[in-house]
Amino acid sequence: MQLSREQMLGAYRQMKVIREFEERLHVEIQKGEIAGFTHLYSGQEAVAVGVCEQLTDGDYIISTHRGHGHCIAKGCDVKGMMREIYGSAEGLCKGKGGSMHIADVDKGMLGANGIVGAGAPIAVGAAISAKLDGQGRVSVAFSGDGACNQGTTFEAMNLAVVVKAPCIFLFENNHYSEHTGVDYAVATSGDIASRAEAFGMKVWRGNGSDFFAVTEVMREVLEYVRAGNGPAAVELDTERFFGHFEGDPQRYRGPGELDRIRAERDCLEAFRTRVTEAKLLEGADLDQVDAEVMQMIEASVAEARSAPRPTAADVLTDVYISY
Amino acid sequence: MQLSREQMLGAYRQMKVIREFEERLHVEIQKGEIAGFTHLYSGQEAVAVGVCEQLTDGDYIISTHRGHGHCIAKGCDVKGMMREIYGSAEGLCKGKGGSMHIADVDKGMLGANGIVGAGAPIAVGAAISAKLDGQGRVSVAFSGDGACNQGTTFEAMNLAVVVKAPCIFLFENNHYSEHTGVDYAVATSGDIASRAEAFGMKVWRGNGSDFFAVTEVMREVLEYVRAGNGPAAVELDTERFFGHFEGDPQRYRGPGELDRIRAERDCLEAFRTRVTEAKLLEGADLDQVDAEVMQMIEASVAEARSAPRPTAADVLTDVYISY
Amino acid sequence: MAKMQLREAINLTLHQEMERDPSVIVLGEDIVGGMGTAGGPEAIGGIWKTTAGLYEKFGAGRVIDTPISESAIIGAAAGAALAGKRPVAELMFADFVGVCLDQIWNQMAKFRYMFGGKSRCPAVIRIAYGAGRNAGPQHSQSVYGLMTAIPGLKVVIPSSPAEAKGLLTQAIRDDDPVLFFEPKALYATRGDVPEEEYVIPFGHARLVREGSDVTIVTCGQLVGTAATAADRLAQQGIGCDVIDLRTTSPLDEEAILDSVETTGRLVVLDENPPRCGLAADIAAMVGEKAFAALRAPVSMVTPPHTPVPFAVELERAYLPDAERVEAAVTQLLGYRGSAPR
Amino acid sequence: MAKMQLREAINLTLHQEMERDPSVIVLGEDIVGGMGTAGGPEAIGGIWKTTAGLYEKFGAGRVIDTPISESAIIGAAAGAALAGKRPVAELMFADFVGVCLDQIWNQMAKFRYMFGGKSRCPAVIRIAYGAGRNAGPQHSQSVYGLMTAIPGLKVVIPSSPAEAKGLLTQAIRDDDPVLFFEPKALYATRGDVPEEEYVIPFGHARLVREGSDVTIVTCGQLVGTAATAADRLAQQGIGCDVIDLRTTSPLDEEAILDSVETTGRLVVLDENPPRCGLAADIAAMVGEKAFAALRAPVSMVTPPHTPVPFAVELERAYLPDAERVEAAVTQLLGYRGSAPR
Ligand SMILES: Cc1ncc(C[n+]2csc(CCOP(=O)(O)OP(=O)(O)O)c2C)c(N)n1
Ligand SMILES: Cc1ncc(C[n+]2csc(CCOP(=O)(O)OP(=O)(O)O)c2C)c(N)n1
Ligand SMILES: [Mg+2]
Ligand SMILES: [Mg+2]
Repeated sequence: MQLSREQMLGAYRQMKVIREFEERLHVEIQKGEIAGFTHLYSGQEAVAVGVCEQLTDGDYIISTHRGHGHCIAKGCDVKGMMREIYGSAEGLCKGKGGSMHIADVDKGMLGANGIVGAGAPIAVGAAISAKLDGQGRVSVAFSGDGACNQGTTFEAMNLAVVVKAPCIFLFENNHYSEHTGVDYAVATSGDIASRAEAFGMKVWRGNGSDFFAVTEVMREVLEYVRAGNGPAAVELDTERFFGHFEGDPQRYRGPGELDRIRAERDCLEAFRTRVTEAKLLEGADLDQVDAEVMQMIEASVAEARSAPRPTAADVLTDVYISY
Repeated sequence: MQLSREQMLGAYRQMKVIREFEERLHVEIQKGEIAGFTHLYSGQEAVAVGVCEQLTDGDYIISTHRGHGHCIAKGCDVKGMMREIYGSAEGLCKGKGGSMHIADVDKGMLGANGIVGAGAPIAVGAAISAKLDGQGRVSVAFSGDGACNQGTTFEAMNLAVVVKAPCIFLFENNHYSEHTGVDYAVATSGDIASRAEAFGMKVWRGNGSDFFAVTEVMREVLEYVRAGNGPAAVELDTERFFGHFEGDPQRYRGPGELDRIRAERDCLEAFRTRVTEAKLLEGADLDQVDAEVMQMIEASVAEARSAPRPTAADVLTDVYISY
Repeated sequence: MAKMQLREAINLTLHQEMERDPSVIVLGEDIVGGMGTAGGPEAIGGIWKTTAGLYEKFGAGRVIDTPISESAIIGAAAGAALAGKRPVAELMFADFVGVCLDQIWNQMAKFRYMFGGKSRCPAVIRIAYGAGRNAGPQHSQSVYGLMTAIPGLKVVIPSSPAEAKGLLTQAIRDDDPVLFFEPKALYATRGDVPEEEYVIPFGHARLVREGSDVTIVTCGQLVGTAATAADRLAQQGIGCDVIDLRTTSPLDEEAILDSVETTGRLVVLDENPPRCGLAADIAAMVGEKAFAALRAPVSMVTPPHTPVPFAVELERAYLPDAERVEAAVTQLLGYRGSAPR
Repeated sequence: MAKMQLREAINLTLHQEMERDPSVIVLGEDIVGGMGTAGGPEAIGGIWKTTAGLYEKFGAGRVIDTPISESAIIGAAAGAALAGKRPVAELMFADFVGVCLDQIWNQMAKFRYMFGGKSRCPAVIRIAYGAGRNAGPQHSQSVYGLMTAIPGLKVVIPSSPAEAKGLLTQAIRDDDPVLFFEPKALYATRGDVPEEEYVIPFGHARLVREGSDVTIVTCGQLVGTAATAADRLAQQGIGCDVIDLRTTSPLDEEAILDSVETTGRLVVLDENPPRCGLAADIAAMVGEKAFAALRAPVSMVTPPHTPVPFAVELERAYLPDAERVEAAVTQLLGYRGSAPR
């Protein structure tokens, strides 16, 4: 798939925004600035961006507890997200949802989700709706390698095939669910795609640390699904650079593992090498994006810190009734 | 597998008991003698008996809403069952459970179950227990072709493989879940075993209308599972001779379908033909069993009709507390 | 006006709303029936026959027969609703809330609040509920109490064919998730039903009988029980207000409190087990907000705290009947506080 | 006696009971941690660290790390219990009851009754519950109210390390299914705990503070809130009985009623949303059984009927605090019935 210069710069920017958003959160959380449980997406950026760059606002995605990357890639307002994670009254969800519940339905982003496996059926519903509308729109259910063991995920795949819903089950295999290895928890020695295949779906596999590989896979998948062939599944191999949640001691990692994946499987580095070596973009182009992104993240943190806080009265809004 | 004369007569008797139990219930229900929803097992006898004849009281089974056959095959008291279905205070469950909840834990029968798909995880638990005991005992989860779409069934299969539980997922494919055809609801055009295989299990397929075929398959399966190889799955093709529940108009059947399956796929007839043609048993031997069974069913109905009824006070027993 | 069964009133409503609004879709197990069979799609419309004829009329895109997988069904309804449709999902028995609670409780019910008010989830879940058909412990539960406990859900329980039609119409047009509990023992009950479209707004209880001695609050299939009790009591000169809640959330507190201010005595008749159920909920609310008006303790008439038993005699003893309501009313009228308050 | 955290008290109990009885097994997600990883099985014992060290001591046959599939976990516990084991399953957050309710509600809870008393299901489900950690709408719920509504379950909520140990020991030895709610905000709270084995029987509430003016009934993490309020009120000369229920089912009605007979005033402090919750349950019970003793309406102090919001300020406003309890007590003492009863 031939990407224009603009498309490449745009994709890189999105990946960089996600990376810096997360790296910065990691720092702020350690400083005690942010409450609650936060799951960072650093390392997996090529998946979210490789998928979402080919979607429009009319397509749907549903995300997981590790949702920041998907939200950003699907076009949620980054500052609004940062305010949300800080719990501001002007956060994207008014501070009511927090990190695990960022949504923007107008952008087709049907929500991060704190319940592992809950997203897939919801994505099928959005796909059913899209199919009825008949405009070739699709719905993508992001799931982890852990989520693929939840009954809801299987039910959703079966239902999608039965009703030929334009739904894409996008499995991000980052090798861990919390502290547990995928080879243990996914009974087929960690092979997710074959299980999806057994539901009668066409499946794709790919390197989730390579933006161009994801892009190519998704081009095929989207062509297939938009054409009305029913659902499809994709398994992408990727890495998470931080712990399961912030505070995770990560004793389950092998020696040097974190250094190795940062060195060998960094999708931003891979992108830079690829495009500069192929002379598609200059290093300076990317440096400029980097600088702009850093500034934007800095600004969004500064702004989130001083954004209006919710008051007790806000607890009682957004309900249909108060008791 | 060479069966002794006694084993053959015993198996035939069990199948016949199930058949006549169900055929008689069909009549009694139409007369309005029996309350509630009843799902009859007629036609599938070779499965229940082919499986359970090779189990001991120390092995576990869990059943479904269509449980009478499994209960009888696993050794539940037939008269107690009839009393239960009639709602007697002296029924196997004191009239509290009824048709869908017959259980006898001492016989390893962990219950018929009104929730489709609920049995499989419970069977895995019993298998985990059996494994810990280390005596080669197994647990069998009977499921229908409809139940195989329920998330719990998938979760149970995955868990069983992960913990190498001696659990057998026994799928009775009778081609229908309620009014719906298996080709529609099981997205893989009705192929259940392949889905089980995708969880990393060894699977077997067989003709569930042929007692000897079931016996042979189960001999292999049990050898495999008792030897500590972990779980296995079996898909048996079978037929239900009545509607989903009593009262079902069965408009989903093709023309002449009921006559055809009664004529061509009657496991009792097949058994009779096979053993008499091979001169393993005489027709007269079987006739005698038939006569004894008819008498026993007659007696059990007569007894159930006049068995003691529960009183209002019985509502409040078998609880740990009354409010 | 036409005489029709409760199931027919529901069926008519579905037809009318699907006709009116192309965004209304229905989904559930066997709601068509016969899919993938030699007999072909059936006009029978599910085991309750409430969806009969919809598939023929509106086609497979809007009338979706699903595999047995309630979490996927309810989740799909949630997703379709977020995406702008008005899905009406059928849950065959209320007891099956157990296999899909997450999608109801943690998903649908919370979207609006946890997304900061920026989403709508206009999904309806139609649920056949209740005891009285000897369906045993896993097919006879009421469950509307558990659902009333969940913030973000609207909980509706019609008591007659005409009520079912107006309330279901409102449910489908409502922008919040609605759990619509259909008393399955009343599916074949007939009543007069206006054939034209109409809505019954939520949160407005209905006064079924009037009387100034005792207030009886109830809903669903027990409305008939309460009315019978009230009629018999009326013959003894005892007058009862019988209030059909229609919706347990939103709750028409005013209707209850107004009546109790007059009568000073309240019986709550509920089909849930007693602990943390609707009877306790209403008793507590009245005990708090009409304390001074109460001339006797609130009487809660409910089943015992057990599963629903199978046998005819057991289920009859389990489900509260008119006699128990009458006894409760009589007892309240005989109450003489033993100590000064 | 040793000072230990609540999580350590639970861990110690699990060690002791597994040592004592070989039929005790534990299962859940990440309760070992590190399975199938380069790092290998971890002694960390799950995200709450309550199961630390069990795998090393008792091995993979009795300490079973499971995939993310709560229905399978709870179902497996049910099955193992029917088969004679005493499984202790961990549900990481109470909110996840949504994905496995059927196995709790329609299976475990009903076996004994629907099998005619001929089976036992001695399973324990340990559940981390509660707000106060800014975990947001899907990771902060209390849920013990919904579970109390279910016949057949025992529902236990410890309020301190020592309570947790005695109650968990009883839960494991109990022959009925027990839902054991651990207040996750108190996991790191320290207290004196007897190191030897002991049981606290179910259905016996604990009097945490004594006073004759007002009764405060509560459980779990709110016991501390109630005690704080009582202590502050005591300084103003107002005496409160603070009752820690310990188990909401079975419920120690006697302890509550005895206290209310003396005080005539009741505050129920509960972490569930108000509708059909535990506060209403107890208010209704007292309104019925101690009607004549009540000198003021029962006051229910609960969160509002909303999901648990994320932001610090919102969650603080959501969860009842000592100030709200004090205000409720003061208001009850100031109550003057407006009309004669
Ligand atoms: C139903 C449910 N069970 C358990 C959890 C706790 N939990 C949160 S994330 C997680 C691991 C998910 O692993 P995976 O799907 O691989 O996603 P990843 O964290 O790797 O992105 C678990 C067990 C949950 N949130 N919901
Ligand atoms: C969770 C749940 N959903 C739906 C039902 C209603 N129901 C009862 S039996 C049945 C069909 C089951 O089909 P299958 O598993 O093939 O078993 P069969 O009836 O053919 O024996 C359905 C949908 C139920 N009892 N439980
Ligand atoms: Mg993962
Ligand atoms: Mg079937």
